[in-house]
Amino acid sequence: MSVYAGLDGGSTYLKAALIDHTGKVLNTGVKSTGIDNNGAAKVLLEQLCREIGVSRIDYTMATGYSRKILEVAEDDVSEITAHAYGVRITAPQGYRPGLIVDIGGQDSKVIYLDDQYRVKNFSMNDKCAAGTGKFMEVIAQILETTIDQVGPISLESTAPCDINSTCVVFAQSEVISLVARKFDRRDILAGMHASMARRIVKMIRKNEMGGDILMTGGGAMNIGLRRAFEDELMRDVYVATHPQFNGAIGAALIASERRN
Amino acid sequence: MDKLQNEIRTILEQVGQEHRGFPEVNWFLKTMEQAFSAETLISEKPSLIVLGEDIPRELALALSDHPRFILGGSLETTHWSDALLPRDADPVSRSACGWLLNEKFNLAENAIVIMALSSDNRRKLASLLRGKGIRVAAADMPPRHDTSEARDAWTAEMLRLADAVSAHTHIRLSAHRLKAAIRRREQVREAAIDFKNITWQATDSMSPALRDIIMESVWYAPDRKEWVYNLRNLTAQITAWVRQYYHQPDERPWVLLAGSPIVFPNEKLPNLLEASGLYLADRADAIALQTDIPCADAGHSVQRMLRRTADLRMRMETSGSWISNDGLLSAVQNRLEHLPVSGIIWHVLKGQIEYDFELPKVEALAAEYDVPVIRLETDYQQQDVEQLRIRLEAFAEMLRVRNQERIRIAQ
Amino acid sequence: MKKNKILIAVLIALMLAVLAYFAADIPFYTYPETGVTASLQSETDTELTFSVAGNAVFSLGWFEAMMPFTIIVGLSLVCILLDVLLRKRLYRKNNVPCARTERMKFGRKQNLPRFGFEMIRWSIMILSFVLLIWGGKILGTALSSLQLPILACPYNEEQLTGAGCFLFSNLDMLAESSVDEILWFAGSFIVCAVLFGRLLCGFVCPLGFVQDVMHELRQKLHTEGIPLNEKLYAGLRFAKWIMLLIFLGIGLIGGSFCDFCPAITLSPALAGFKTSLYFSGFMMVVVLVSGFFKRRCFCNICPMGYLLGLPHKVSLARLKKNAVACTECGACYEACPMGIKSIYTVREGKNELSIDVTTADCIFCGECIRRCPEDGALFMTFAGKKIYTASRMKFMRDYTTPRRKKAAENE
Amino acid sequence: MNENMNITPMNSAQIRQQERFDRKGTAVAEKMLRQVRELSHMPETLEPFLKTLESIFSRREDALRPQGVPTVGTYCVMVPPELIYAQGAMPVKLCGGSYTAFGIGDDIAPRDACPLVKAVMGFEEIDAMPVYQNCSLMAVPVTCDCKKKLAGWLQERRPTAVLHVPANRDRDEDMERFVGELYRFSEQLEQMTGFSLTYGRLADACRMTADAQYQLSRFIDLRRKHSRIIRGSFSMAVMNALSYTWLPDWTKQLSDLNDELASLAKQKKTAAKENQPRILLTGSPVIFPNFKLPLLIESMGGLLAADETCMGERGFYDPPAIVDRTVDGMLRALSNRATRPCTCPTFADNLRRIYRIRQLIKDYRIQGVIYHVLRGCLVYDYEYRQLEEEMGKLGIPVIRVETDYNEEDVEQLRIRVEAFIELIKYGGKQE
Repeated sequence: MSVYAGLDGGSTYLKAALIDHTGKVLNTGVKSTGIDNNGAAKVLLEQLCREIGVSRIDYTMATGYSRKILEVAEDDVSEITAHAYGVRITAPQGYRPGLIVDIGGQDSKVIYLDDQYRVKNFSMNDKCAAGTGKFMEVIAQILETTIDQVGPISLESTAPCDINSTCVVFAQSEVISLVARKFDRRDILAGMHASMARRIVKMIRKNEMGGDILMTGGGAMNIGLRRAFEDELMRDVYVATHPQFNGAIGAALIASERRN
Repeated sequence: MDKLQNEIRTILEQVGQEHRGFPEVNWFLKTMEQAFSAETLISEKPSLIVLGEDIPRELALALSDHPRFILGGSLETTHWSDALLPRDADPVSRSACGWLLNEKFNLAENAIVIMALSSDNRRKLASLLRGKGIRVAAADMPPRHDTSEARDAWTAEMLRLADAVSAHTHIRLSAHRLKAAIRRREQVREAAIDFKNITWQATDSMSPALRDIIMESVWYAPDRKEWVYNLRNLTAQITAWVRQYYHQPDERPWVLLAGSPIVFPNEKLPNLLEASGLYLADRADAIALQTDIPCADAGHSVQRMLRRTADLRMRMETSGSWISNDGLLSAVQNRLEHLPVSGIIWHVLKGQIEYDFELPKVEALAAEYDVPVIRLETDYQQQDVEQLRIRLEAFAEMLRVRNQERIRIAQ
Repeated sequence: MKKNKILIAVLIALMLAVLAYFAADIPFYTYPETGVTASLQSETDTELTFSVAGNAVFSLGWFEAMMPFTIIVGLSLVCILLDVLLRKRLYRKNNVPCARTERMKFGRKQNLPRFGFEMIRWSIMILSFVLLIWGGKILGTALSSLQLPILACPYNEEQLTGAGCFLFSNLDMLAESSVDEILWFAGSFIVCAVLFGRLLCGFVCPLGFVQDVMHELRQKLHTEGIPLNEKLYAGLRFAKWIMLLIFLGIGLIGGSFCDFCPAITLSPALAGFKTSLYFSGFMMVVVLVSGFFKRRCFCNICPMGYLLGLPHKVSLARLKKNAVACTECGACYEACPMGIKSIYTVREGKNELSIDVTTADCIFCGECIRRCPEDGALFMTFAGKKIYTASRMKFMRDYTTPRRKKAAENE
Repeated sequence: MNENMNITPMNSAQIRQQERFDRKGTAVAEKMLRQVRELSHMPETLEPFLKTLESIFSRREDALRPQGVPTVGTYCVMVPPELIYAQGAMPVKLCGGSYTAFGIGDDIAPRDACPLVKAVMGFEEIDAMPVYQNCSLMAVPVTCDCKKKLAGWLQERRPTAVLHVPANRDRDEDMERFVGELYRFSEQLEQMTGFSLTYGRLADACRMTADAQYQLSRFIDLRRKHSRIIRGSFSMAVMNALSYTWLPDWTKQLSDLNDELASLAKQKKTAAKENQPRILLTGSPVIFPNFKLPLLIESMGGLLAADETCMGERGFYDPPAIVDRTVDGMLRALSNRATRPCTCPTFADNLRRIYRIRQLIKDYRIQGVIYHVLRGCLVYDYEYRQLEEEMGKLGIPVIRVETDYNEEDVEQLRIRVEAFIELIKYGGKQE
């Protein structure tokens, strides 16, 4: 059995995935990115191999912000391509390829796929971090909760607030002023999700959208955001099986193709 | 001053290497270096400064033998004007303001500055410069380009500029001078078109960034005649080189860089394109497309020649100053039809909102040709290089896959 | 371009000079030399004749004397009519949209004139018109050695005062006059000019009055005038210099300005003096027609007015402006019959709140103040006293519907 | 979610937008009106103006006017209402101030476009405002980059008249060029209404606006003489109502208001206390329902004594000085009024704005200037520095407030405005 590795060097975390030649995901792991990206990558890969008892990796592919400096990897590929590949493995049953919405730590991307999972086009958010995972994290902090709890809490809301600021810093103060005005935490969170979803939906050009929508990235694990997204689009939104690792899995898949 | 010199030298050195040893290239690099060298900037006291590309070059050349063109573009000069301009002012205006108002050199000491009031930034810049004691003559740019009234108005405004400049320099705008300037620009245009064609034939002869710098050097060349002569030589050299050697087919996807103008020395985007493995086939922006705009036929009266110039320019002009920027759209369409362009990069300089408004139209046009468009918003700062790089690399990958797919289908 | 302009200007000047010189050979309407024929001054070498029959107003003789003036008025009306018709035709050719001129419906209420500067000015003008023409008949010619510096024709022997224009245009004659006469002339001229300056043009001059009447006539008919702008005034200024040259110089080379002067057609005829008219008849037609289409057109080229304006720096009447209150709306400039642009562009002066904007051209007609919508932005002083100040409420009342006026004044 | 699956995304988005607008657009307008009404010392005769705003924004009715009169949407102060009234139509100022419309326009317009243009595009996009939808013609003077592109955008959807506003005005030709624009505009109006431009009609229309301006002059005069007679927010409401009111009605309403104010002045009643700092608001327009800033100033203890914004007094302040009583002369006067005294920063040289503000400071005894910059409104931002310098010379404090139609930065603004008012009250020099 040959093992292929994909490394996704994101802004906040380094993600890695191991797959075999059939495309089965063997193991995944995450490690926070320190200063030494390279060292972290090496440690992480070794740890993953150890966990499933694999001795060697046939080919390693890197993607993400720090892909150029990951010396462990033989080659690198951009996240867009990696995500498009990753979906082949992580997409749930019944997903017709159309659109991937990736909500990462510092950026969010929208990738249009044709029916062969090839990239038709893509768009990314502007420089600022509104509509990204970071945004969510900041708000969660203000509301004294954690990022995993944000989703479930928001679902309890009955009358979501309006949050409009497009910028993290402004949104932060907006949320603070909402808190000061004694708004319910649940409503604020629901409002935040709606605002994020709006922001991302703006990036989607609906006429280019063929099949279904798949969410990947850390943001996909947030059920509240997903609901808001569905609300905004009036469509069902699928979530990838390993949303966080989609890029890494994609990279690994490319690695296996490269090898063959 | 040192920083500015560094900025320019770095670009020239970096880009200057990217060719296959054509000796003629050095002349152009030297011209550029000369135009921006510390000595020139400090000692040169031009009598006419032309701000921006909206004023027809033939008019400027007819009004003065050695006009100085300021197109903006340098990062360092934008810093110099920070205290004068609001936060959201666009980098081109910032830079232009920096060129004219700083403590290091005073280009405008003896000069009259002419400019077209083609955008909000330009309008307010004109009044700002006047407030600082610089002589400014500004032409009002009509927002429509398709009515004869607008063309009459633009002709009248050009005459107004001519009057203002004549009063300052005591050089009268005669039909004779204008005719000579028109003829010279026509030569420049022909040489430039030939040169561009040959670089398309041999994409590996030199980097697109270098090609565009060579083309841009015409703004700064002290003598256009010499420029034409040298460019013809260079074209001949490349032609000979093309015949002599075997060329591997270039696999790089061709892209079109359109939207806000790229101005020397801000070669951030062309360099990034190069690094991401894309071939910058052509630039479709207000400065690069000057070569597309034909010159008026030499007529007998100044009035008539200017009217004709207004006619031609307003049909083709590509600055964002019109209500609808048809000129730019048709230029893009022209490139899509005649060049194997597989992607369009829509460049929006922060603050040049007019190009942002045009994006949907360009997207619609590109969709007809099944060419993807990516919008890049940036300024002259270097901070966002990494973000841009990610986008461009992904774009390049996508184009490559698409091209392969196309070839596969074709087979 | 400019060379041609100078050439044309010189040609026009020469032509006018020749015309003035031979004016006596271009008869407009001549009377047979019956009765007592007298020359005004024994030394005059030109033959100017008039019958001295001091006809009573509305007598048969008077009507006979009025004949040429009637012809002038008739000709003027024909010219005006032709002009209006032709202009519409021309406009259509140029494809410039032309608005329809329509008489106001009857019964529409007009705002009644209110007591104020405007009314005083008109009263004085009418009064002086009467006095200057029939004044001698009523009050005797005791003041006849007083030489008022206006174009009030000396051929009307029954004027209340003399007119300085004759001696000015016949400087050679002045040199030969007696010391007494010279003193009277110089004294009265200088005193009037220094104290009143062009205030006399706006308040006293009968030729000015006639032009104002023509203007009011056009206002009543709602007929379009000619657009007033810098170009027109530049042309008029040029004409003024030529007129001045002719005025001062023609006597020295042996012509007579009176054959050329339009004023001769007016007051002698109205007073009942049969005066033969030469070229001045045509001039008067021009004055009336141009005065119809452009208010006080002749005043812009009047040589006498120019001389009167020379001591404007010291004369008693002053026009002042509060630069802070001024919104630079240009209403004053639009209203000004003399095309004084500086009145609205001037912003800086010793005392911002009261900048002296009196110029050599100003005739103190007060139109600028009347049309100024800002409280106290413009005001006129006489001998240091404010006599007329701009007020917004007064301004607005000029335009509102009459019935509302009463309600408003109730408060 | 699933039952909505069969709706196509485009339609559902539109429907949702509409719903959102229905829900929120009116709510914001109502809230603003409530806040205006809650301010103390409201004159009784102000009610008709508020009613107008209520009918337009909250009940979403078309502008009230005689039967069969079409409306012309105008976008800047340069469009002369006289001309539109003369040719048998009614002008409505469509510069948008609605936050909800801004949110919708946000999706269409580029990110950095100014909120005003976004709001207009938003209104245009959804079919909910009769004032916008029923316009037979749009008149867009090109005053800034955003308006320029907006003109192009509108042109593709509606009959639009584009007016070229000259950026220079040092020569007479510049002003005369605008006369040509007005003639062309008048032709378009004629095609629409069938009424040609004649002297009688134009003179009537001029008289009609002169009546209104006469009342406005009275109003201004009253405010100048008794600087605490009425709150600035009310005055803003009066001027905003003008945008949607048939002019003679507005004249009548304002006349009533003036009468009430005059009698109040006689009784020496005031709307504010003696020590309330008198503040001038200038910069980008304040358009209903975006009354955030005026309300904030007045609720924080300041007195908005005057404003220099184009939806405020300035929009209707300059009267045309008709010198030549002919059609051409009147158009010239209108063009002259639209270009020369205009303090819009679209003109390259605009020193007169500073003079104007200085005059206002003198007239109303202003103690502080608040400079309102709508995010993305570059031209006003450019002029701030010069104004700051000039005000520094006069010793008048200035504060620059950058905001958009978003309600949620109220708290931040509140801190700034409050501090500014306190600065004048306690720190600044007392009169």
